[in-house]
Amino acid sequence: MDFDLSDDQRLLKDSVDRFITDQYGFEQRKKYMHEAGGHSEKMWAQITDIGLFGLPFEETLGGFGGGAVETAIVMEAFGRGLVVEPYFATVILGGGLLRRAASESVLGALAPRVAAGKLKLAFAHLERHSRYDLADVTTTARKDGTGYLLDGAKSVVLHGDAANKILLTARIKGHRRDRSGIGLFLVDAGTPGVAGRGYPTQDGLRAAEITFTNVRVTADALLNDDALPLIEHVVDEAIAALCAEAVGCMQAMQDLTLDYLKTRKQFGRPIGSFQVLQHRSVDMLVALEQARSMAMFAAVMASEENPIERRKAISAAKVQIGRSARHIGQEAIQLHGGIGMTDEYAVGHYFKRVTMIDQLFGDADTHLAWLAKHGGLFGHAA
Amino acid sequence: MDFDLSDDQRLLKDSVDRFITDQYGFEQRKKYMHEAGGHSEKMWAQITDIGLFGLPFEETLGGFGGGAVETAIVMEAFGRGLVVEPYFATVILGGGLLRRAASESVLGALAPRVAAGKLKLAFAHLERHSRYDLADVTTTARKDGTGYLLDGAKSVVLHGDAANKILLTARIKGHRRDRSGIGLFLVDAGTPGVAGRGYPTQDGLRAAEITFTNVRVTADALLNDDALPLIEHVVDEAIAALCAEAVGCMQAMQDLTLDYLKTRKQFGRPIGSFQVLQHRSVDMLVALEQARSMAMFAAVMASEENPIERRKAISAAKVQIGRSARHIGQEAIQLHGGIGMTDEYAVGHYFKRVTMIDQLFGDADTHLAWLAKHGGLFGHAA
Amino acid sequence: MDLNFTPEERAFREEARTFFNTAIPEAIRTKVAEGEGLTRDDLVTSQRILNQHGWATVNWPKEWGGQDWSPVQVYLYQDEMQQANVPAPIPFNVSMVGPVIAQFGSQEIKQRFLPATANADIFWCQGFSEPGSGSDLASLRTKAERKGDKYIVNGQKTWTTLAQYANWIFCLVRTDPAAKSQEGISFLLIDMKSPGITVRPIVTIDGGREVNEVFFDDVEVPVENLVGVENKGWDYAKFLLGNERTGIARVGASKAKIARIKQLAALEFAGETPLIESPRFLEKLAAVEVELKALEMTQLRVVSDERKRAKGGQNPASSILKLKGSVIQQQLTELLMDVVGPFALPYQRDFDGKNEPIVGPEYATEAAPMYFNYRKVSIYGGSNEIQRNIIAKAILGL
Amino acid sequence: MDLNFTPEERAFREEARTFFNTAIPEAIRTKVAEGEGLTRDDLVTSQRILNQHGWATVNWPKEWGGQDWSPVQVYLYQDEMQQANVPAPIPFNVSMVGPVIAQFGSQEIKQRFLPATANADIFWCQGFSEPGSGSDLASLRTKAERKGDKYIVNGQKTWTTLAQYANWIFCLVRTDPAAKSQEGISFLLIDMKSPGITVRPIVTIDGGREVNEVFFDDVEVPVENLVGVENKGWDYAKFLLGNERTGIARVGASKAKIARIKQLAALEFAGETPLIESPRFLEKLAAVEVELKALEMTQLRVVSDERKRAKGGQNPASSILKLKGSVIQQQLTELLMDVVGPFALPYQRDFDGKNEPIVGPEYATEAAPMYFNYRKVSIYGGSNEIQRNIIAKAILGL
Repeated sequence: MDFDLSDDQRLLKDSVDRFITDQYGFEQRKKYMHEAGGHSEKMWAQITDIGLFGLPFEETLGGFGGGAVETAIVMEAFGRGLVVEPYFATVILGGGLLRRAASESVLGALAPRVAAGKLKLAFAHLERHSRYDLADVTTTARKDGTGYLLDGAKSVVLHGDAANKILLTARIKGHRRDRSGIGLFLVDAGTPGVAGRGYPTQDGLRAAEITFTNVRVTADALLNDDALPLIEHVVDEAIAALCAEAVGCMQAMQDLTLDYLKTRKQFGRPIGSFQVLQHRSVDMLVALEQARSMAMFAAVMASEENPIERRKAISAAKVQIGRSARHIGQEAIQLHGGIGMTDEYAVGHYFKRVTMIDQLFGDADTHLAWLAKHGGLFGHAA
Repeated sequence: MDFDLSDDQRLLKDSVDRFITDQYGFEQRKKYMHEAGGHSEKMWAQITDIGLFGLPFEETLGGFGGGAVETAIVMEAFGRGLVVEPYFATVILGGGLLRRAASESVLGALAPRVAAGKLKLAFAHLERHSRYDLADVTTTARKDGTGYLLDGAKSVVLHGDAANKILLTARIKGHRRDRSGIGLFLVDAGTPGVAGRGYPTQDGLRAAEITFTNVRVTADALLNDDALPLIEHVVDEAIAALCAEAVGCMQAMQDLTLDYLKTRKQFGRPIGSFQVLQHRSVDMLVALEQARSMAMFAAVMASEENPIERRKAISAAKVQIGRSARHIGQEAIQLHGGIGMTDEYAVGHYFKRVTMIDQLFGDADTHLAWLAKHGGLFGHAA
Repeated sequence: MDLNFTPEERAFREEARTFFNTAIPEAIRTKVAEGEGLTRDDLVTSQRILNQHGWATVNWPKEWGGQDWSPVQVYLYQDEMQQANVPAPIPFNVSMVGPVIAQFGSQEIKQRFLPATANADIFWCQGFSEPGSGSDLASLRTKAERKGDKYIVNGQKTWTTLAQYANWIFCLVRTDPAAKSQEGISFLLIDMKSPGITVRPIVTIDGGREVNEVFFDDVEVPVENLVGVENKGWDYAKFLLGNERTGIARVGASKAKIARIKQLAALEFAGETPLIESPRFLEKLAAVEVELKALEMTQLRVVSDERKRAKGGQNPASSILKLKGSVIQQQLTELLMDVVGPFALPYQRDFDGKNEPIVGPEYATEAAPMYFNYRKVSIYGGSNEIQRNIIAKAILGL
Repeated sequence: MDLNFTPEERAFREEARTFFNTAIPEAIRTKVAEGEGLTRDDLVTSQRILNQHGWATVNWPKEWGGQDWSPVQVYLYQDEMQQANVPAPIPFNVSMVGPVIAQFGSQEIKQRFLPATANADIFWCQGFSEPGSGSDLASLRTKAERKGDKYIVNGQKTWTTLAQYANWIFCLVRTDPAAKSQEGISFLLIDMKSPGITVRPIVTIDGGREVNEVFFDDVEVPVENLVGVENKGWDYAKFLLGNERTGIARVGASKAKIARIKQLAALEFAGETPLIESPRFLEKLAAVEVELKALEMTQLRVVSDERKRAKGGQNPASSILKLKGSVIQQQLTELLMDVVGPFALPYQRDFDGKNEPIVGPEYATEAAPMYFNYRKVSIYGGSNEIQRNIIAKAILGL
């Protein structure tokens, strides 16, 4: 057992950390957010230059074959920077789906373009009523000659307005909430009948409503005709990535809060000298370290092939992250007092991001219920 | 609306409070506990003298016709004194059941004896598997000529070893957990086939295992042949009484803790000057006042005839009391440090009593679940 | 002890309920229910209706338009107002500056300001907090130098709620720089149109624009705008802050939120069952309901006790109203987040595509902003940490 | 980063598991699982078996019977020991006085005490706390006056765990009354059979007799029983307290408790379904499991980091082990209370009718005493408040 990073991982970490420190200060980020499309093409290019878009792909595809640990390294740093570029949507979701679902030829054609920063992806799965149930798909894919006709509406598609290509779930057969019969399709954003409408999200990122009206696609648009298991695996990997990002946010909130407690004076002394605020900072530290531990656990377990064992670990991590993040976020605001409530100060933006992470792919309560229903983490005694 | 006590209530409160202050200090209580039967016959006599045993009965029966508010006044004071005499078992449970179930003649014969302190009662309902389900009765009552034959085993009968007469539930018809067909019987403790075994409980009180083996009783031993509704009402009243008792215990823990914080010195100053302990004391106060409010609510609602509305209020109170008591109890011990862990100091005994109150007639979780299942406290909006 | 309301009290409750639900425009009440921000017009309209009915300034002396109500009536009035989602009368007018003027002002200043304040012809804001003063109010530095019949005011106020709506501001200013921190402070009324005043909005994390910075640059204020006696402003401020407690538990408002959460949870599905049937969700909600019921009882205890207590004597229970009330309000915003799930994400406030259709269910729109915004209730108006300091000292004697 | 154990580590875990589950008598392990108190014989028996195997004093220097294990091995050893419900080697012997003697004692004192300490021929107790000193250890007042080749010891110790089993006590005593609080303290070994020593049990709220007061009345102690240098005892105490952290998270023990709770919850019914199928109960349990898993990972991070850190340098994560570990242990005792329901009430410990049949299910017997007793884990050994003070200063720099 070894928690040390390998030399390659350390190199990766150093370069991502340096990028965030140099290019992604809070004031810089504000500018990027307000550029067209809600992110900076210059930053996109820099992320490409570091090679991060190739992370999940093999070297032959222009990538460097990274796994969940490498993803966690990147995402934790991105959490610290509150990065607004659609990296998560393109690489973690989109790249992950391609890697697991696309044929060799499709992957061979697309992965190098993703790795080169030339292709943005989005994953359209949520529908009005599906909430956190990935099997709740009413978008239909009807056979149409050799191809398919797609009809349906997808909601809150992360960075859906930036994507060149959209991966979407559509039901080939069965009923709403059936686990089988869900197809994963890859569609050009410009295909006739595809209409998107983008908007900002609470955390300063973007999402889109995307409707599919009689969208005619060829047979090769269908990457997998029974895609739920692979989608669940990719979503588990994505949750692990979000956990790492949330840890980056929490660390930043903890750092900002400690700085503030040490410098802000009231009643003639630094407020960090008040014992109550000291103890509450310690409880924040406990929450942070517990979250960091579970994010590591999630990273390691994201590649587990047994879906129940994997999901148990991922759910447990999402629970811990959700709870720690809520505690740290609320306390960070509270301990800052009024200034923490302001948009021009950084801490609230981290708070908003971790809050939204909790609402993605199942909140802490939802995952706790699932975990409980499946017997918890520690096996029954003999 | 008026939270003030009436003159009679104030008189009652003054005399009970004086009794506790004069006769029921912590060291005095230790002596009473170690007398034969686990309580003091002298205190029993004094409680009789104040007239408390007649509380629920009409004046014609030797009582003074008190209701739930009067009961709460007595029980809160008894909580402060950690009274060990079987008052709750005899008057609140036993008296309550008699009042609601006994015929006029039985009540006329027995109530004056209870009021005069000459008759101790106990309520035997719990069985090995029944947990908090009052309908889970497997003790049987089989018709035997004009009378009945009782068979079964009752567990953790509060003060069952002190009782002269036992009220018990036995199934006349139907199956385990059926709500109908449960009879309430009144049996002399000395009846052949009744065997009791007493023991101390964690909180310094007493309970007993009581078995009924072919116990032959006459028809008039059956007070009610479909008794669950009235039993539930009496249990709701009993819960309200326990809530008041718990408030007395919590107030005592709060007082002891504040005293300790003000007098105990460490690092050269009273520990109550440490801000962390101040804030935690405030949170104890909040928990205490919230509990006190809900104990009042329970007292008022205990006489509500609509069983669902009544039970909602009682459940809500039990939840609040359970949570407040756990918080206050744990914090009282923690803030005392080592001394709080010792048997010779009072605070732990209050902690133990409130802990046991939570385990009686449904713990906080159980009541919360019931309340949630029945739609909560505040009605749906139109 | 009788915890039932008297027939008169019940009749009053009915009257209040009917009035609030009929006289105040539904559009305004819907905004409150949904957590949408109110315009200046909304606030003024609502207050004028209340004022016409004599119900805007019930806590004022009777001669200035107050009601001689029992504490229970005041409670019922607030509870029904909050449950009906009626905006509270502008607190700066009614709970803050009005009572101070009525108590400490000259007859002339009363006549000049109280009727206009009651009718929201003046919209007040509060100039107390300063950058760096935070919870330590007495360290304020905005100064007013007497020059002839004018004060010259220089300095900066912050966290000034709704300054963008206000045409007047009541300020604590330092009039004697030599005095110790709490002395030498005066209570001054300043016309917001005076030259030298600049208002700069502070955007909060929810995207809202409730609070502002207010800058004073050689602002001339006539000396007759001084309330009471020079250098006695700290006493008036303490009086004002003491009044602020009324209705602070916001039990009625939380009841309205619970009703709304139950309504909405019936519309959302978790798997195949409506969220409102999920035991987990219901138990979380019920746990808050229990605390709210307890708080309501606590508030009633305080209310019932008010008649008997001498001014200044405080029921220990009253101290918990703000502490617990703020936590409950915040928990309810968390439950609303649970209800809306992933539809918490879209940011739909003031953004360019305002006329576009809403994303997801309309009721999800304000869930996240409200959750973010409500973090303030444990910070503003004396943070919960300061509350605990005060209670530890004043109530527990630590 | 590779969070899998190596094949060697896995083999070691297997070896440990097998050893603990076969070599240590089941009767002893059952007592631990059920929370029943252990007799002196139980503790000595168990430790001698470990010592024969070379596994009693793994943290000691190799020449005195220690193992040169990696931090991961030490972790696995502790985890398996706790999961198998094997009593930890007597901590006063193995974690406390042993390492101090090995580090600071003369060769003569090492030979005299270490082998007997390892084999539990000596059963040590700790004389640190005094009435009034509590968390402020440096204020201790027990004094040892040098007279010829003896110290004359007078004073009182308290919270002395298992003094009733001990035949020796290691004490902090004041040897220089003129020195400032932390100086002038020495580390002295005292035979409990010495005349003038009185042990008085302190009964705890669970009815247990784990702790004691120890009185010293003109107790003569040979000067050769001094460890190290006179007046340097505070340094040795700090060294000792620094060692105490090992295994303090008690992750393995909590795993064993969870397994037991799941077993028992399958036997109890809430209504018609076993408690183990109640979503509410399961979610409460799962929430603790998540925290425990996180704590286990945190502990592994600390363990993995130990190799690289210089002595004294501390991973911030290590500081939370006791804080979080104690809370989890306490929460699990609460869950056991939930399981046993009303059968928590009977008090069945040491009472007269010991031979009577148990009331209710046997596993309910210790539920309440354990819940009460475990309140200590956030108090003893440096209360959680003191822990937070230390972390705020040392780790957060506040």
